[in-house]
Amino acid sequence: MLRDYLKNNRREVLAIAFFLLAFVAYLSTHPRGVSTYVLTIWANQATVLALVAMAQFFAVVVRGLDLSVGAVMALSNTLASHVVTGSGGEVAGGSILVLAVATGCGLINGAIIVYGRIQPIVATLATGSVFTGIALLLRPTPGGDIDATLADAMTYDVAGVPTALILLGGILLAIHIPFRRTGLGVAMYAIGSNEAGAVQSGVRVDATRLTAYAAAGLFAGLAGSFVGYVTFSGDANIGPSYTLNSLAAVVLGGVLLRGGAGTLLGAVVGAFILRTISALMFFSGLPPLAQPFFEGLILAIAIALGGADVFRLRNKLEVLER
Amino acid sequence: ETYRPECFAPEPGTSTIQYDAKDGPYKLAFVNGFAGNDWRVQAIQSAKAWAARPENAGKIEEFKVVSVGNDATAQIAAIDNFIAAGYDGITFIAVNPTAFKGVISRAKRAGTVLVPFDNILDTDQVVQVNESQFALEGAKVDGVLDALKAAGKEPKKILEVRGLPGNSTDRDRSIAVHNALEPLGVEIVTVVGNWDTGTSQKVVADALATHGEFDGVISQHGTAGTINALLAAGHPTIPIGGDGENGVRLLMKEHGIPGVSAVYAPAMSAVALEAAVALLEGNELPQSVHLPIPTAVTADFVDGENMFTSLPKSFNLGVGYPECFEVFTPEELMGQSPDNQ
Amino acid sequence: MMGFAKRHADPLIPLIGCVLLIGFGALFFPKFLTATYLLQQVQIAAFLGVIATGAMVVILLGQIDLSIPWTLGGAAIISTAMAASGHTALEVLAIPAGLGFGLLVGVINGVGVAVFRIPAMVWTLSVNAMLLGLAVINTGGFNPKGEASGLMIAVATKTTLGIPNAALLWLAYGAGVLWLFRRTTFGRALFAIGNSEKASFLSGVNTTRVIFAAFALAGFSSALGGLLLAGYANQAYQSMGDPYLLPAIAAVVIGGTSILGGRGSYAGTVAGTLFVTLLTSVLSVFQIDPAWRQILFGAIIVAMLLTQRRRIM
Amino acid sequence: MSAFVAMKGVSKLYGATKALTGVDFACEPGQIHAVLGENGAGKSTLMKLMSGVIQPTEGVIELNGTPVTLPSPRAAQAAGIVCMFQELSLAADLSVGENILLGAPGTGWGFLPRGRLARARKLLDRIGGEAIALGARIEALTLGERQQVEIVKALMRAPKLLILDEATSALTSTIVDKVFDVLRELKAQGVAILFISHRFHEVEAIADRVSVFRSGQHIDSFAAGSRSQAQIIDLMIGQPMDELFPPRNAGDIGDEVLKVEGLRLPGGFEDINLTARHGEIVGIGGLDGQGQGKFLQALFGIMKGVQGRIEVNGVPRSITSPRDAASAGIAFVPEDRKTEGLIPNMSIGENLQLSALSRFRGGLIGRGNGIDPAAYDALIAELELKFAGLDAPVSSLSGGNQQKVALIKWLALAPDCLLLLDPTRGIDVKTKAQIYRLMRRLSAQGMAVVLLSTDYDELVNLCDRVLVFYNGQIARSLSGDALTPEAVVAASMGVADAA
Ligand SMILES: Nc1ncnc2c1ncn2[C@@H]1O[C@H](COP(=O)(O)OP(=O)(O)OP(=O)(O)O)[C@@H](O)[C@H]1O
Ligand SMILES: Nc1ncnc2c1ncn2[C@@H]1O[C@H](COP(=O)(O)OP(=O)(O)OP(=O)(O)O)[C@@H](O)[C@H]1O
Ligand SMILES: [Mg+2]
Ligand SMILES: [Mg+2]
Repeated sequence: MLRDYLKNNRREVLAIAFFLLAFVAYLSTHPRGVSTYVLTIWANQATVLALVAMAQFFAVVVRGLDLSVGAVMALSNTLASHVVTGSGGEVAGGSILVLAVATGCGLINGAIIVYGRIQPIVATLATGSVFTGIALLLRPTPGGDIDATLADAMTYDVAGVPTALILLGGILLAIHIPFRRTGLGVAMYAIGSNEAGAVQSGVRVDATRLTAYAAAGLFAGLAGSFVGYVTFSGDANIGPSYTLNSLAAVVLGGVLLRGGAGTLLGAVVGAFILRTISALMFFSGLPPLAQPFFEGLILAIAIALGGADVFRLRNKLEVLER
Repeated sequence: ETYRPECFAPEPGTSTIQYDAKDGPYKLAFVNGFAGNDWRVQAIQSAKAWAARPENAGKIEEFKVVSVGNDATAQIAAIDNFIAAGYDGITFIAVNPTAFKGVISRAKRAGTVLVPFDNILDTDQVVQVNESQFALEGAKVDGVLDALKAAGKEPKKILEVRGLPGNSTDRDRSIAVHNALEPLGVEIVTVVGNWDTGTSQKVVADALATHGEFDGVISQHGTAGTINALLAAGHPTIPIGGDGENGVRLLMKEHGIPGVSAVYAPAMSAVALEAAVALLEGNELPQSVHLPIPTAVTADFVDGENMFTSLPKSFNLGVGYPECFEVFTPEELMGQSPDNQ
Repeated sequence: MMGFAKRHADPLIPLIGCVLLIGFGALFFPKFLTATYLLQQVQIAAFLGVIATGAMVVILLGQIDLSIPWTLGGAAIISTAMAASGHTALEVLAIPAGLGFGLLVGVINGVGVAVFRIPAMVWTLSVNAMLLGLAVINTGGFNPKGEASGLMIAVATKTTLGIPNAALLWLAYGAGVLWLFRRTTFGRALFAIGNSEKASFLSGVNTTRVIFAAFALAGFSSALGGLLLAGYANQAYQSMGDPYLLPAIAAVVIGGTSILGGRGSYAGTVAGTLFVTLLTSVLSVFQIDPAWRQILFGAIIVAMLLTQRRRIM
Repeated sequence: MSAFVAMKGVSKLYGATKALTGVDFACEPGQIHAVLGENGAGKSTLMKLMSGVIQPTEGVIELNGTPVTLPSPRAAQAAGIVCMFQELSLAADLSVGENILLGAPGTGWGFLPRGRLARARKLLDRIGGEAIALGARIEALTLGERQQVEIVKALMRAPKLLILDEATSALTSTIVDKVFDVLRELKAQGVAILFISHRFHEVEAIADRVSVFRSGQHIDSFAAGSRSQAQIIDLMIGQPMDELFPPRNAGDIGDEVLKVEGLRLPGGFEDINLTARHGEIVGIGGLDGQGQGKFLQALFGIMKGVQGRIEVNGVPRSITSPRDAASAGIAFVPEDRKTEGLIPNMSIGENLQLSALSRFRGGLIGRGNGIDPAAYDALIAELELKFAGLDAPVSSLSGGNQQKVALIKWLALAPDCLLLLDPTRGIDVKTKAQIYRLMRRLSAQGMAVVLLSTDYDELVNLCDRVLVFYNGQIARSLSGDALTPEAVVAASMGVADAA
């Protein structure tokens, strides 16, 4: 049972191990040591990236890619800074509006990819530019406000457990666990693994792919909202770094960019790894001007470790499938 | 009368801030955002140079610098981490001027002094150190207008080269230019140079090729590119209000281009630390400190003093504020190699 | 025959786009039609064109190179530093060293992709991050005075018989790449691998070496672009490469090269480069608000890709 | 009895190629209907039309007498038409169970009816797939096992019309028999079955009715057994055909070309010795996954960690990559032509040139290889390649013609030793005969030919010597009179029969 899991998810397991290693290293270098405050700090920024990584996962699993996740984040973040304020009702309505718009962006991506038959990379590169532009219209410069009650509820802790982690845990329970048991989930994996086969098997390929990109939009929207909770404001320029990091995250988490393999949990772990690597810098005692290099170096090593997996393979043809 | 007004000059109409004195030595941190450009690297160097000076070293128990990239959440996390680790003073270049409400309150609770500089916050809760973006760009405009007057010319058509879109610094500087020139009925052509020499050079070249000749140029940053474009186009020499990069002054000097080079000085990172320490020692400071803007007109450029043929063109000449402390020598800055921190 | 038709239709749509842009611009600024402006665009396009050439080679493999920005910047920093060092030996080696740096980065990219089988998109991303780190260390540590060499300046900014040298260099470089594509083992293998690495491998193609060579060529192109830009701005500075990554990729795909690899024509990339350059210029000259600039840029690219699709299907 | 699905004057054009022209065709419930024809005759096209993968250019499809359009496989399956495609429809990253449930009628986006898997298990066991775990990933299965899963997947969809397009091409005779039992059962339940195969003994064993297609046209339909094999073949190829298997070499077996000593791959195969001489065709048999495939791949430098000694023409060679193998004069025609042998969306011409790349001189920047184009033309002529033009994509060729391209691209290099993995799978008799004749000629001219096959017919009748693999080792080496179908089958089951 467990051995099967280890066998079928070795990349994911490797990622988890690497994360735990880095995380322990981080906590042990932290002068304050383990405490709710330190965990919450870490959890808040890790959650943002984890949500974007989830967004990226949905695009990748159907053998796609979404280079607009960052832009959708920016758009939903700037929109939130306008509408997620006021009375409780207004806040709730605003939050929903934000997620609806983000999902809409995902659907637009999906439509262009599915019906326009444009490669995901380029399609989302272009739509990303458009979404960023709209975000800039909403917030030419960073500003606005987010309802403090909601923001604090999201970014502090419940009984010593960071709310952010509870949120992530909830999402994983609700989606990761049942995903592989539902027609939708299996259909997404099948499309990523063998699209022609999926068609022949009677999978509604177009609808499924649209759903995947909509999900990507939705999670990017959640990420954008969460940035709002942390920063109490909207900023149109947050996109680019998150887009690229989301890719690094899913790969670190053992999700194969060729589609059809990997899990939501892996994506989250990948995001955790990335964030912990940066956090390690705080008290690493490395020379400040050398930190960016070491951050890149550790990232490269982490990625290479995942790649080193191929040296196990006896059959060079299997190697080529990576 | 606040502490050392000659250095910590108040922005007109600003309030003052004072905390209970704390015993040193202090744990200080500088949380930078993006590291990948020369200005930021120099800001880090200045901070470390300041901390290395004997008169300051004694007051400091620990000094950390981190760069977190263009991500407000990461910067907030970094600051929180230092607060959690019991640091006394934290300076930072804000990635986003409105993102730090939560941090400020947490810092208050923990008794940590925050001093934002360069990209400052839209808040009156903490002491902020900066050059006034309005004054900075205003100085450039004045320099250009003076040069035009000296040449007995009327400003009719001015080229404005803006910076990176989507942040308040770029916005404020542009507003300053328009406020100063529009009343004079000047036609302003605006291009976006992203504070980047190469980009400025391209967009200015295009502007010259399509809009024809100008009477003067105001460039936020990357002015060297702007000048290159003018020279390449064989445009008649016109006054320029440009940034404080070494290369800009070298070019203006070499080609006898009139105008002013106003420095947005990376050394303000050191002043911010100075302010943090002053506050920890219980001194009263203006909530918004406006540093004197180091400017120089072409005629006053002197090699080895405010212009260095021996240094890189991308070197920012803001090596210090004499009103605050003895300016850093380039060697002092360069001496801060990552190996001997 | 079909292949032939395709190859020659690739550049068509971007070229039509160029004509439309110039025509539109000329309505408001007659100067758009002057040789000065047009040659200037060709000169500026040359920088992007050289970089896009490298991007295309990697994209033909079905990969992508995100290390362009700091490969470009690093090469520029190295060359300008050596050119201004004052030692004749170093000055002579300035340009080769910069280009060599590009090759080296390319080979490092190749190792990750060909040996570790890491998706280029992520591996080159982390390589780029490391290069940024090195540049920061360099600027903080030694940061020698930089100066573009006379040759770099001459190639980047001067003209021959009225034609910008940069454009001539681009022409020559493109011709060389075209020869590689059409006439050499490398070229044939590149397209084959882009279509099916497995089948190519089983046909006895030395796929590893081809991938290495492709990334090396890409790194070289980025470095060459970096030297041109250093010559153009007569200096090197950090993050000078950032404005070239996405435009380079856009130029390649607008030119009809399949992002999946294995299909594309160099003529298309050239046309795509000209189009992207003109579009950027027009948006700038018309003083379009940055927000709208982003929106228009994205919308126009989608439109172009949709038309490209129609043609291919 | 009335037809379940009927086609009236159906045509399908791919640009210029007429895949099908004016076809009238019907299949009835409770009947197993074999469809025969050369490669490119249009069989798969017909099936794809019935199962909603493609739409007819002309004509109508009737379901129980009423015209229908089948926009998608999903729609066809809803109507009870289930097809087991020549190109498998399995997702390699998913488990057997997930694949079986994937997109099945009645399943939506909600939770999958895992209850059905119990029945899938039974079916798998019935067709000899006891070894296939429902939890196993497809990528871990052999081609044969995948076909078994594909069959179960089709059966699970409760078809009214079941289409098997070369569904048994990679299955060994014992398993095929088990599949046939199941088919007969379905027939008894009134299911209509369409059966495509290039193996006559299979058709004879199962078909009630036979239809013959030639170059896109429906030539004739008749009750099985009402025509002799020879007559049927004549119908298929439109002219009388000479002997399927060419006569063996008169004897002059020459000196060793390929010599393998103590080759072993941990976890793959143990201590394999093999010699292939001038003028002989060495057959390699055995059930799926007994190590024979890995062995040939190892010879071609695809496997890592191979130990042992390989000599070509007396020269010891260390072969660590296909490139080494190629320069050692070894050629390799892989099992899966679509993804390994060829590059489907590149042109025929480019595909032919592919192997030549391994011979380019001067490394990456070299140009021009030693091969003159005439070599290609000759082979194209000899194998009668059916193609529109060298610029047409290989994907536009039918299975058989694709295989010819995969052969020619290597033969043009005039290798010393030719390794073939099931080269005639899904290949019609005429093409088979051409390939057999070619192999004979080549071996007579001094090329060592090693042929891995799942079709004992060709092992017995074509090869001079057959090595049968059983769990990683050579169970028996059969030749001369000992080389009989019974012996091959017995050996491949590990049975040491008296002989
Ligand atoms: N996608 C396609 N594009 C162009 N031509 C095609 C395509 N698919 C099939 N054809 C052509 O249609 C004809 C019939 O092909 P089909 O696959 O039906 O033959 P087949 O009888 O199944 O052959 P085989 O026994 O090899 O499977 C062939 O000439 C083939 O070249
Ligand atoms: N990874 C690589 N990157 C760039 N160039 C390469 C690479 N590998 C080989 N080359 C170039 O290819 C040329 C030939 O290399 P090599 O001698 O290995 O050819 P070869 O494999 O022997 O080909 P042949 O066997 O046909 O002669 C050399 O000039 C070498 O510089
Ligand atoms: Mg067929
Ligand atoms: Mg060699």
